Amino acid sequence: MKFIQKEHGNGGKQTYELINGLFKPIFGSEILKRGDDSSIFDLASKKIGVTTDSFVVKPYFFKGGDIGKLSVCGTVNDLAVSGLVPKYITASFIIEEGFPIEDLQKIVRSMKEYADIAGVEIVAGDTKVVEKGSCDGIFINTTGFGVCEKEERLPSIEKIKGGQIVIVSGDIGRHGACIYSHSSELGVEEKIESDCAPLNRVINELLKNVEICYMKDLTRGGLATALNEIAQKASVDIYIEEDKVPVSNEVKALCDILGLDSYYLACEGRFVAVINKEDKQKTLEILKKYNKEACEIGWIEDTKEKRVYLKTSFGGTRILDMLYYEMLPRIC
Amino acid sequence: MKFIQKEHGNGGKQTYELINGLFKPIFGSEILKRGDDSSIFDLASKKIGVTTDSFVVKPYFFKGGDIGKLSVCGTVNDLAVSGLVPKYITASFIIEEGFPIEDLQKIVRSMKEYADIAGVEIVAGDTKVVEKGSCDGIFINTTGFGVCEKEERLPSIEKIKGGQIVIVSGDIGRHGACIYSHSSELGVEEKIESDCAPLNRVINELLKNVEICYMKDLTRGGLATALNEIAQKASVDIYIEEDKVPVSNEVKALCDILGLDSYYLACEGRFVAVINKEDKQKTLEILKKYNKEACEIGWIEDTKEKRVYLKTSFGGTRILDMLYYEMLPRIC
Amino acid sequence: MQTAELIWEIKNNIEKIGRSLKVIEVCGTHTVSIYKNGFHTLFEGYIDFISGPGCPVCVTHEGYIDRLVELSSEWTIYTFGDLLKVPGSSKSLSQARANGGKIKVMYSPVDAVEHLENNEKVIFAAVGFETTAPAFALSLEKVIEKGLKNVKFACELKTIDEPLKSLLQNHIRVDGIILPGHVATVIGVDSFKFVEGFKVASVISGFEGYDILLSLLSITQDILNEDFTVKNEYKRVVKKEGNVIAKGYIEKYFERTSAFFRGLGLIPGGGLKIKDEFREYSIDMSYDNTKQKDSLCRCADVLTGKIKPFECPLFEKVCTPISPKGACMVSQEGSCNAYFRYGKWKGR
Amino acid sequence: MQTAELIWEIKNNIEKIGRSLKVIEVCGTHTVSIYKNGFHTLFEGYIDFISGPGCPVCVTHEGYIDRLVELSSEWTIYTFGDLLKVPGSSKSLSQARANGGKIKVMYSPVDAVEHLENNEKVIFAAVGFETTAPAFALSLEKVIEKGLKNVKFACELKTIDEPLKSLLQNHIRVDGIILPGHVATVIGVDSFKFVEGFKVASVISGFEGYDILLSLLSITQDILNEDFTVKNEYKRVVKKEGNVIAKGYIEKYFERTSAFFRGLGLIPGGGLKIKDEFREYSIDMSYDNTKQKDSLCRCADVLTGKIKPFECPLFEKVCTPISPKGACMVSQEGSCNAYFRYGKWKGR
Amino acid sequence: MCLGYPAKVIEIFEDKKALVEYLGVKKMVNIALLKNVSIGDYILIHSGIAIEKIDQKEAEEIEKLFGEVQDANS
Amino acid sequence: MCLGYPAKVIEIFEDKKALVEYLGVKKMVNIALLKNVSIGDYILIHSGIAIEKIDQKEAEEIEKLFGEVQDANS
Ligand code: SF4
Ligand code: SF4
Ligand SMILES: [Mg+2]
Ligand SMILES: [Mg+2]
Ligand SMILES: [Mg+2]
Ligand SMILES: [Mg+2]
Ligand SMILES: [Mg+2]
Ligand SMILES: [Mg+2]
Ligand SMILES: [Mg+2]
Ligand SMILES: [Mg+2]
Ligand SMILES: [Mg+2]
Ligand SMILES: [Mg+2]
Repeated sequence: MKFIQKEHGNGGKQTYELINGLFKPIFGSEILKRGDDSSIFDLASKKIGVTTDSFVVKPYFFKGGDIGKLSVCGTVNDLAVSGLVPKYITASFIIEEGFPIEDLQKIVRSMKEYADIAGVEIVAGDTKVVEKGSCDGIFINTTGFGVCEKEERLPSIEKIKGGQIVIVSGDIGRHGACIYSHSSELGVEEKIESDCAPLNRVINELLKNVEICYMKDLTRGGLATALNEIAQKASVDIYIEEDKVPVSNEVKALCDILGLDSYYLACEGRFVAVINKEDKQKTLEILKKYNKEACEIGWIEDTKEKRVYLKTSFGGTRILDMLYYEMLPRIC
Repeated sequence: MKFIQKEHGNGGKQTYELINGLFKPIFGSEILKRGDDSSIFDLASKKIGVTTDSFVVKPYFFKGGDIGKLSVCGTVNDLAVSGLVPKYITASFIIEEGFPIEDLQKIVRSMKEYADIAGVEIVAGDTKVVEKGSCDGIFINTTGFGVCEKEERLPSIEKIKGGQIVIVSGDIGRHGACIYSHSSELGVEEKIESDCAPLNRVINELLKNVEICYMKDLTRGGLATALNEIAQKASVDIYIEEDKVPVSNEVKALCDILGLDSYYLACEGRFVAVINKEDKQKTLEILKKYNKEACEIGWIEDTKEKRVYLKTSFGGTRILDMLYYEMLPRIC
Repeated sequence: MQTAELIWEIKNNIEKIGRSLKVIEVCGTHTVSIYKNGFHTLFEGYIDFISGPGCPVCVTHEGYIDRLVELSSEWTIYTFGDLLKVPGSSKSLSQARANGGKIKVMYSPVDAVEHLENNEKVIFAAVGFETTAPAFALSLEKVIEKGLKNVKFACELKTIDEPLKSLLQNHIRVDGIILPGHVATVIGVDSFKFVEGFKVASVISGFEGYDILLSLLSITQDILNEDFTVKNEYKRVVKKEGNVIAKGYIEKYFERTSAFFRGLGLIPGGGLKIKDEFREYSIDMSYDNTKQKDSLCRCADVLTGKIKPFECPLFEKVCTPISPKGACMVSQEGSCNAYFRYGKWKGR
Repeated sequence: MQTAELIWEIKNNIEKIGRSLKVIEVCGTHTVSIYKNGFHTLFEGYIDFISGPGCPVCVTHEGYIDRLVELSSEWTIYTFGDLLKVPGSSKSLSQARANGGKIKVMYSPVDAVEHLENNEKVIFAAVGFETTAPAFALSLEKVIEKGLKNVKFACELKTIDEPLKSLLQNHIRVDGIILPGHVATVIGVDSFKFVEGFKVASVISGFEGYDILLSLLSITQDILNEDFTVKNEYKRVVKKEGNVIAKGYIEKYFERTSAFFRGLGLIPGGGLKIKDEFREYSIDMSYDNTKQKDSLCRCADVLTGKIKPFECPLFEKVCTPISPKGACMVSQEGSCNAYFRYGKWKGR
Repeated sequence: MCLGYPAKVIEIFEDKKALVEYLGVKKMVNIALLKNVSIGDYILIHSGIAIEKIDQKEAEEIEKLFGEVQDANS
Repeated sequence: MCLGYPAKVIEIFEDKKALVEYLGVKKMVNIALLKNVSIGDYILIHSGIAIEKIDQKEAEEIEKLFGEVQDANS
């Protein structure tokens, strides 16, 4: 078995060999292959969107994906929920010496696979190697660019107002639960499958058919945190009905076992959308083609407390706040 | 003293507070402040260039800069040597829990300072916190976008041919030597100052006044590695005259003490340019306004061995190859 | 029966009683269940919920944390996640870890022992009530079996009866008590008989929403009937005599000691310590439990039902889950914390 | 004097001698100086440079590396950077570190001791010739003074005289020898008197380009004059008797032993070992030095001047600094490595 | 702190361990505090340790009342 | 391996240490192997340890010959 060594990151001969022998053949982008200090290309429009994320998930292979797939989906999804068509991605690696090259290959292939599925091209990259103990296996940064096809279609926080409804694109908490289920000390037999997936297709179909007032992908902090961010930015209140929020049995089980709350568990292939009431049927029709669990979960009120409230199964109402606590394992 | 804790990276309330309380006020970008999943803006041209780099330098404060300044300059320089005008930058942080918030503030301020100097706006960001021992203090990824002002001015590897001359923009090896000088076991009293600096101004002035056939900034792997990459890609040979290569006494001293070779030491504010003979005077005139050590160091030959040769002080000729060895401390 | 009917019946009973009721629970898991299910809003005007000193994290003295922080530079501290955020006089365990202290979060003290290596220097932060005590007893047994010489227990286990007596005797007047179902699982219904002497409606309860509702129904009926015998709503799990094996484990390894409870002070017989014959597995945790940081925190009043969290002047303004000024805000099961996070419907 | 004149004079002398000369150096720092300055191209057709077994890394047996790799799971190995890349039979120290072995690069074995803590388990990989031996002697002295009980030395120090004798007696016929200036600084000019018996022009040389040129001039003049006394070009540093204090340190802590040299085999008196009275500071490094990996590597022939690196069939094709097949390619001071990196002018 | 969940015993192992299932999630737990545990029993787990068997008759009564289930897979 | 560099003694400390300067870079070295070291002396350093004093008369002769300098700051 071959391992990453410090020389793979010193900028010299072995870095060159790693880039030309591993990254470029897998990524296969013509732009990337030029290997210049910057990658130059023509955009389809002058209005672009950019997003960046670093991925530090542990374990880096998990049920339903790996850090490579995650790093592509995460960035693609940030672009997609902003109403953009994801086009280009950069990939920057920080690797611990001793990392198995075979694993790196798997991760890089997985990035390529999901880049293809999402229709994005990997156009620039970087690799740093740090000594043993200076990072935890592998960290990946991806930065993505999307173009705006129709400006008036762009979701925007200003479009949110009272009376609109809140939709979730599928059952929540799978990715977070997946990562917990991998914790060896916990000893869960069959791991829970992550929901990690690119969302650009379903979103693209939505954008073409209904007016999406606002969207947000559910990542760290889960549904509760995403909704709170929306309430804050839009200066509205959001009401969620506990009974309507789709949560799988497995995720529920893990929450009970660990004393966690599924509203705060990360997803990596789910989003919430705020839409006008009249678009509900059409929206759900489209969403359900991709995920049967998609459903309406609540509504917007103009009361401007900037709070999220949860209507409980028993008819009570309580605050659903942002995440305050450490969710222990690393999830993205 | 306050420290980064895991909650600063969980996507919840404290992440939100860190972003809104520390990053956004310092970076001050209107685009960034919107805090959407993607940052959307209008570009000046449809031809753009992109580059990405992760920075893992240790120590993260060094004489002449810090990891923040470095992360901005490194990306600005990659854009600049490609002939682009740097416009936007994304910043993604991986921080070890326990990292002093005061240090983070200094680093972020330094990013802002050099972003302003280079005229770039920080438009998107991300923060991950990993547990103690899972990364070494702080890693920063920056991804930069530049626009192309005049396409015919873009330097390109295809423009390189025999008879052209090679120019270096200043004395070499300062950044690498600086990082070595910080090694506590080595016990060097006064640290060597890094050459870390944004190069976009000098390059912009050059591009407007002379034809730059090709440029490359000198980073990891130093002058030797950059020249070898050029020789490889352009299928030419490059001849360098040892006596002409500017190296400061301090850098020479450190090389002698540690048995290193200054040709392989990293720079973070130097570049090589390939120009036509007739542009030499004008080029050096401009370069010397920014750095008196700028000078001609060699020439291109069409012999197509793809090698770099060094004419030694004693009249011998030898190969100047890429870096094969580990340069121990982390430098970028 | 529908839950709606059940709620109607409880409210109806309270209307018959003719005044709003004060109901206390002494288990953090009950606190969370009540707030998460929104019962605090559902029974507004009918029931005033008080969270007593039943969260082991909330009642822990900061001296215990300080000592663990100190030890964490040399020993690896195994702790439940609950304890991570509790501030000591200078640092929490979480902050100690951020500064290089060796802290590990465990899910189970028994599983944790199985993964230990021979020479590891480990301290188990043993906190909890009788529900958790058998787990640490089993853990200690395994340590002895494996012959691990460098594993110690920082024992701060608590008992439920003595603090509850002290609470009812000296601090509080309530109409009903929701008794801790999982403590009762171990110690049995009979161990709560002493509550009857206080002439208060009491019921051992499970933790699901319907468990709480059934318990509230039982309390209201008992008040109407002036029936002060201890009821057991959690019959599917809790037995008259409890879990005899589990109790045996506790008796084998632990003995009663006096223990500090935030809000109640030092309570004789309120804690468990490792028996002398096993003292080589116990680490000295002695701290001065008479000294406490001066603070405007009114935790003690909250824990004894004298004020509601929002009546504390620090609540929400300077005291939040991120910078808690008192133990009731630290623990996710603390009453100030639950009140802060799950809050009241429309404003507070 | 201009260097150009000097070069002209050397070439002129060689023309007078009437044939090209074979000149050997036995110090890796000389090897690098010759190639870096391009003297191999400058004197092409005049001087054939041979790099003898004077790089301590090149001559080290893979068994020594294997043993260090093995030890690195429990001990922290302090090593000069030079040794990191040398392949053992399965791993180099660098690979061991990548897989979790505790390896630390040091600049100075004396400074390193000053930073050690009381209970650290450290092994110093003591390699080098007499130049470096006093540094390890000082280091050992400090370890004893500080009372560090967990610090050991893996002593593989070498001497220069015995291998040089063996080389001249059994392996090689050369016209001139550039003698190692820094070894001579410690052991003195007189220690090289034995070379005179081999009737070969010899000169103790410094390491700057002009030092090498002056030494080559001395060699060519001596050949012309048939003068085989040892010359000292490095007078500004090297004394007749060497550094008496440094020699004293070597004698105090080390004694001669037989040692393995790649290319020369086992040489009686070719190494230094820690004296018995200090054996508690020595770690057992015994390995089978009769066994060596089967390999097409012709290092031994290169080190003894029988072939040039490019005459080895593996050179540049399968053997490169990144995947070295022999010790001469591993070390930055090895002759195959120098030839690979600094090469010949226009093709090889 | 006193969190618990009910789970069904799937398999019993040596050393007082059992594999249990709860809402489709399977996990090893310690059963040293219980006697006569059989496959199919429901047990209550706290911090990885079974602290009591669950009386199925009682549980079913609750189930009848609220239509709630102890275990979605039963 | 046998790398060395010449440096000028700037300051002498207890415990056989000296601060030296070489081409503007200052560094502490060990001088336990030398006797009678004075400020202003030039010494040869190998792996952090001074292994010999440098004879300035000889060094200057070389300097005269090649115009090279031992220390740019001298
Ligand atoms: S709100 Fe904070 S300060 Fe006030 S009683 Fe609760 S914990 Fe103490
Ligand atoms: S080129 Fe490689 S294989 Fe050939 S002699 Fe040199 S080190 Fe050995
Ligand atoms: Mg570059
Ligand atoms: Mg993003
Ligand atoms: Mg994201
Ligand atoms: Mg790069
Ligand atoms: Mg997002
Ligand atoms: Mg780049
Ligand atoms: Mg770069
Ligand atoms: Mg992000
Ligand atoms: Mg439950
Ligand atoms: Mg020198």
